[in-house]
Amino acid sequence: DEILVGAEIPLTGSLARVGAGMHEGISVAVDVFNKTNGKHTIKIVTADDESAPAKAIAAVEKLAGDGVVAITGGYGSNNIGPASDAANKLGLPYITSGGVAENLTERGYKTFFRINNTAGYQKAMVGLLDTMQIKSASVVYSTKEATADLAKDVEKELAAKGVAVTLHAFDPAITDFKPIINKVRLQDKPEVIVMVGYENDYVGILRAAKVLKPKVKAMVGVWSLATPKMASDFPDLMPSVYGTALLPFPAEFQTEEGKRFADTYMKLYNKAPDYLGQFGFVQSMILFEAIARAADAGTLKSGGIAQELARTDRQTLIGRVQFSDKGDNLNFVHRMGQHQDGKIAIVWPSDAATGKMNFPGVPW
Amino acid sequence: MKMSKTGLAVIFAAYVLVPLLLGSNSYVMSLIVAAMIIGGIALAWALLGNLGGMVSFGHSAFFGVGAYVSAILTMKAGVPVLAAMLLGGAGAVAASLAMLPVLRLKGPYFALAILAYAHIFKILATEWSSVTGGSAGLASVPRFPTLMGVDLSSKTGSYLIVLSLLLVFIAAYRLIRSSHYGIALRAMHDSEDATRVVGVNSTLLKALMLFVSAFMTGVIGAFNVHYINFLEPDYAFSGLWVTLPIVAAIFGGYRTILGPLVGAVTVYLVDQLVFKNLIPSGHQLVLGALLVAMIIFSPGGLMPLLRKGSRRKHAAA
Amino acid sequence: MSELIMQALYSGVLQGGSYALIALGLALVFGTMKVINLAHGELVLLAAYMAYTVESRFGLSPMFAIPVALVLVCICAVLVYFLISLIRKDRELNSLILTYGVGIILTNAVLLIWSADVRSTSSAWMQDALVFGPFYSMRSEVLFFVVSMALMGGLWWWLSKSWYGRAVRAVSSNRDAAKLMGINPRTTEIVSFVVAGILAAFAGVAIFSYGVIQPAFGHALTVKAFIITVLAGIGSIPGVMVGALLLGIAEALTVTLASSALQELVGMGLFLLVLFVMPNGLFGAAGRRG
Amino acid sequence: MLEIANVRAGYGAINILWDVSLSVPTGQLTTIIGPNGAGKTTLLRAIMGLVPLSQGSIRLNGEPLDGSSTWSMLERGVAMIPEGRMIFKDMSIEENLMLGAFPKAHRAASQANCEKAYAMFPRLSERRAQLAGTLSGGEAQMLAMARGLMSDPKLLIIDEPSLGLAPVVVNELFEILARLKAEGRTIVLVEQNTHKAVGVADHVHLMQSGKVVLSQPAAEVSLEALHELYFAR
Amino acid sequence: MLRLEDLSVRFGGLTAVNTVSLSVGSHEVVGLVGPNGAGKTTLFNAVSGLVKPSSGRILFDSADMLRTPLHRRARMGIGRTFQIPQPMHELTVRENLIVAQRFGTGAVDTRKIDEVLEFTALTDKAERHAATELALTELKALEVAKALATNPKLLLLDEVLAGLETNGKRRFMGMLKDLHEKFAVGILIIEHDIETISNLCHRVAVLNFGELIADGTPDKVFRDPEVMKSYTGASDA
Ligand SMILES: Nc1ncnc2c1ncn2[C@@H]1O[C@H](COP(=O)(O)OP(=O)(O)OP(=O)(O)O)[C@@H](O)[C@H]1O
Ligand SMILES: Nc1ncnc2c1ncn2[C@@H]1O[C@H](COP(=O)(O)OP(=O)(O)OP(=O)(O)O)[C@@H](O)[C@H]1O
Ligand SMILES: [Mg+2]
Ligand SMILES: [Mg+2]
Repeated sequence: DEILVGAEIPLTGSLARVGAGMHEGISVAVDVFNKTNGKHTIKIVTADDESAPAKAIAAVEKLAGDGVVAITGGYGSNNIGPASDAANKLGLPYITSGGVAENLTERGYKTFFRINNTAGYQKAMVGLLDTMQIKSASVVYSTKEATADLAKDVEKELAAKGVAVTLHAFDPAITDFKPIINKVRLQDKPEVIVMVGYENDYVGILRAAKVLKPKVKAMVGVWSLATPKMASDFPDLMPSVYGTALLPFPAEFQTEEGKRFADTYMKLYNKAPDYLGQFGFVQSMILFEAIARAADAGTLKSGGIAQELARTDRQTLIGRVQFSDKGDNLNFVHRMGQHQDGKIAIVWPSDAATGKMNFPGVPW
Repeated sequence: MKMSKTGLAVIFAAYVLVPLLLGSNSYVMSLIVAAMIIGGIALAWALLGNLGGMVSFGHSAFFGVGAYVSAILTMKAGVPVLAAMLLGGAGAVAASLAMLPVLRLKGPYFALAILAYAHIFKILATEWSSVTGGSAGLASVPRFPTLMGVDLSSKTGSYLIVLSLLLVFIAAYRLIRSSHYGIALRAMHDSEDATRVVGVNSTLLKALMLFVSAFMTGVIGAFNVHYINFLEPDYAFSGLWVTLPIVAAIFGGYRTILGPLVGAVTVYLVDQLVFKNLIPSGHQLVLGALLVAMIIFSPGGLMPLLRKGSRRKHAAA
Repeated sequence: MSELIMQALYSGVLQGGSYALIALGLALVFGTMKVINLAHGELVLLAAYMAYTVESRFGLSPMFAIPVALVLVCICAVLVYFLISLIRKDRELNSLILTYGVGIILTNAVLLIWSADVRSTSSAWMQDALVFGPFYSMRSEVLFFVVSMALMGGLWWWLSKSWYGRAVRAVSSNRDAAKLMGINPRTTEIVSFVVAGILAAFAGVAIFSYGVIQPAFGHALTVKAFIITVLAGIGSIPGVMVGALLLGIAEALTVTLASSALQELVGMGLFLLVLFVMPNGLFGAAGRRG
Repeated sequence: MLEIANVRAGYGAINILWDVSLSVPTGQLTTIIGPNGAGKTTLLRAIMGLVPLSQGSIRLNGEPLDGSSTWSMLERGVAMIPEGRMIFKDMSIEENLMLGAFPKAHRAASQANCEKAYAMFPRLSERRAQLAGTLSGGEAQMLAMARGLMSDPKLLIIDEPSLGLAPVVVNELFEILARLKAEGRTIVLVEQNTHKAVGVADHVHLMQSGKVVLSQPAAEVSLEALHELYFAR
Repeated sequence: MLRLEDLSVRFGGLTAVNTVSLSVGSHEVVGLVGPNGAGKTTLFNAVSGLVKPSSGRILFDSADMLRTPLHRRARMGIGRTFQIPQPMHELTVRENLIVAQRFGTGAVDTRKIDEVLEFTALTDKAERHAATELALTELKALEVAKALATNPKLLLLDEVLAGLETNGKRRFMGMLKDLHEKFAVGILIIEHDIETISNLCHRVAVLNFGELIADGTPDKVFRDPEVMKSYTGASDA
């Protein structure tokens, strides 16, 4: 039997790039699941939400109309919120890794599941800074929702540990970061610069820093930074830069599942997997397995998938996944990677490390 | 006001037949509601453009302010949703008070000055986080209530609300346009001095049109927030709330009253149902091409084109 | 503190130079035809992607993309003009919508061809620091600042001293009268679109060399350019220069003296302020009567 | 020099000129008079190519003009002096004048011609840098006149030049016209001031409702007969 | 009815109107003459509110008008025409008049509009679009029609007769006389043609370089050699 699953994904608009990344992971998950499961076959129906909330709702409703049993996908908390609202109304389970806003899980929906969260990124960043034993940091962050949340949380935690932190918010539209970095350089004089933004912001910040050369010991960022793409696109900017990373690069997988993931990814897209694909893969695998269990139990149409999802407890490529009763991943912890010689080494936590931390170390 | 038989039939169909036939398909209903939201803004935009002679690129300012005012009033002051929606419109009017100085400006200057306001409001909504929830926005904004046994928060209920709003807007627009104020407004377009020396208080008239347009857009913004139950600055002040309505209004014919609505429904539905399936990741390209073709081949929009077509058919028959 | 402010001023000036380059083409067409080419940002972006292609495909410096970009962007600009000239009535409004449509087409075409990834130069030479005493910048910023100034000066000289410049303004002032003076309005208008295309080509390569590009950036570029055009006052090239520098400096100073989150707010505020105090822009023509 | 044969022209669906024929001999001043709305301005605009012909032809020195563009007229030595509304309002007086010498062949002499124009209308020379849009009605009319002379045209087509001018300037204007004629230029003059126009003209044409109803050498024209025709509508 | 006291208007360094004192009664038709650029139109602009005087006072029915906005002046009864016609472009001729009447008087009277159309010989052009479908003289007639439609007490006419054929001019002058006599409309009219002025006006005021150099009956003024010199360039007319 073929079971339909919906993928509500931004394929156009501002989130098109990350959406495409997640979609690749979902497709890989389908391929892997259908090959390994044997009993059930999953078919994905994709709906573009155009990076817009109203369209996300419409996409979910369209998918429901097409007869999907659950939804995987979603990017941007502002799209995921309304979309998962709609899914909840329609009784469809919704699993995502695309939005870390707190309020998503505070709604207490029984149909909403998320495998990552701000706390996980925060733990990783603070953990890394702890290891470095720094006394002061400047946090440069975009005023967008996810980045601002994370930056403020990190600041609170660091301040509680006695680290002197200054915050610098910037509007997502700005391109020249020299005035900000110069302020950091001449006024804050921190040991570390923490960047919370997106790819284009990192390029701008790192360039400005490379020009102004503030006397810091490390440049630390979050998502979309310690990625193969950044390593290959901006080889001069990246050396020694830290960022959250699940995978070392070149990717090495120890587990059976990991290897299958990487092979399939290579086969389908002819490139090494990145974290977007990895999240998409993990969330989808968890969902597909829950669907299979529900189908076996005959509860596919009677809320069984959500119940099965809630029972998830499994080692995955991003670590152990278990959901709280609000649908948040209890164990989510990120790792920190560092660009080293065009490669990415995992340097935190120490038990997952694949390389030695190059500290102090900056791109210049 | 006179109402033609076809007009009444269309209204009847909209109120009765659409919910009966399509009400169960929530995807189609949500597309229709979304199209009507765009149509509502398009109507308000076209009113300002047609009567006031002012092209605005910043209607998202009114949309966003209306949404925020209504959301905050319901969430923090417990104002009932339907009342708050009207207050949202009033909030947009209040915001437009800040824009009165730009009324002196003309053409593109005006258009872009309004856009600047939209940007500023967005930044304010982001920074004033104690009230607006900052960039995280407001989640779980109250839904529409159940009135006389009708659950207004359902797809069909929301549809009925937005439909009624649009009908009221259309009636208001017609009233204004056919009044002497309507002619005076048209007169002002290229000839402000000439209009003023015969006794027309042009600044006041323009301001009034700005208020009416802002009010309509604000109410639609408020409707949308209670419909989506969610709000954040990027979304509330998104450029999409300007560009789509403009496309729709132009497509339908912005100098007519029904044009913007017809345009919105056509453009939105065709885009979502047809183009999106043809070119999943670049379907707006077709939209752009359509817009260009429309401007060149039928600058008056779809409505005149349809009318011409039907006349030809009549002639043939 | 003074070191901070000096650097902010310097950054602002360089940034202003780049803004000016983007705005100039828009201002030129606006000044000559009263048409705002809302696809101007996309033309700039197109040039930037040409630079990307030249760099990533052939491993050449982005500078080598300039000839290719010039040809391609000018062709596109002329096509836009051609479409605009097909408009039969109400050109001011309709051209706005038409070019908006062209912008949508170009943005999506770029998206389909180059995908949504963030791109920027990887040329070390372009990104390296150039330091004069307390002033820090990237080489590419200074390079294109100089280019921008040169283009601007040249254009200004050409428009104010040449017969063509007069013709351009005559056409926009009174088309029929211009014809009586022996001016072919179409030729003048095409020329201004071509020149705008040339400016866009340089601007695009510049942006790729010191900034980042993404398919959706075109619109933001157009809006910035328009703001500067309005600050300047229609048809004033020195105005574009001053407006752009003013904006760049105001933004940089906001970051330094207040909060970096307010940078955009200050830009918009400045824009509104100038509009209210001087509705014709900093360098616009004075009021006129019938 | 100019042959107009059976010309019909108008604006969109409205036809104004009905089979107008007249000829303009070289070196002479031809005046066209007629009541308001007779179509005089329309005829001049049709000659310049600003209004398309729906029938008939216009020949300049034997060559047909049909379809040739307005902007090539100046190069052929034909200049039109339109009413004062058609100045470039947002440009200075000096720039307005310079534009009168736009075709390449005339650029070299533009500076000198400019000075000549100022000498002709001292009022303008006082305000070279003033925006033309802020000129008084009469000043604008003078500017239009001066601009038309900038290219040393062989054939001058003038539409109601005395409109809005004070008597003293009107007198000067007709002196200028006489001088231009003496220089050997061909002139087509449309004027409401019948008395003065007939005074300088060699040939007079009377237009009514889009038709030429009378064509006579100026010497034979009796003003009284003319006025009678005028009123017999 | 209208009184100007020491009115001056300056544009930068140029004094276009220089301490002019002048009055127009409701029983009067006053001509305003002077060479080109003397400041006549500027004086109209000041009275109707389009330019701000640099000094002096404007009294209308004894009320100080300096702070009165443009549109209110029109409603108080000041109607004007533009030397370079400024129709309301997007409207038809009739709509032009409807707007003028509705906002100038507060009500619309179709009969009155038809009358005005008839008066200004625009009846068969009533449905034409003002901006693109009228000849210059028709535009001038429309200027007058618009002003009349506002039921003015004072008419400011800026060269409305220029460019009119002789009989058109005569008809128009008859009309102005009617207007003045039947409805007690005061008229201030700018005109270059001495004959017309002598024929029509009770009084003539002469401006030269912004200054009022003469004010009196046409007979007297047009015999003043200084006036005639500035005006016709000859010492006798
Ligand atoms: N752009 C236009 N569109 C339509 N009709 C027009 C246009 N311009 C002029 N007309 C009409 O054409 C007729 C002739 O106008 P034209 O300007 O040629 O007259 P004229 O002889 O120059 O009169 P005048 O002495 O008033 O200048 C008029 O009835 C006028 O209404
Ligand atoms: N905005 C302005 N800026 C500068 N100068 C101006 C402005 N408006 C008018 N002027 C000048 O003021 C003078 C008076 O102009 P005005 O229009 O009042 O003259 P006028 O008496 O009506 O002349 P005409 O009989 O030619 O219409 C003119 O020399 C004109 O150039
Ligand atoms: Mg004429
Ligand atoms: Mg005047």
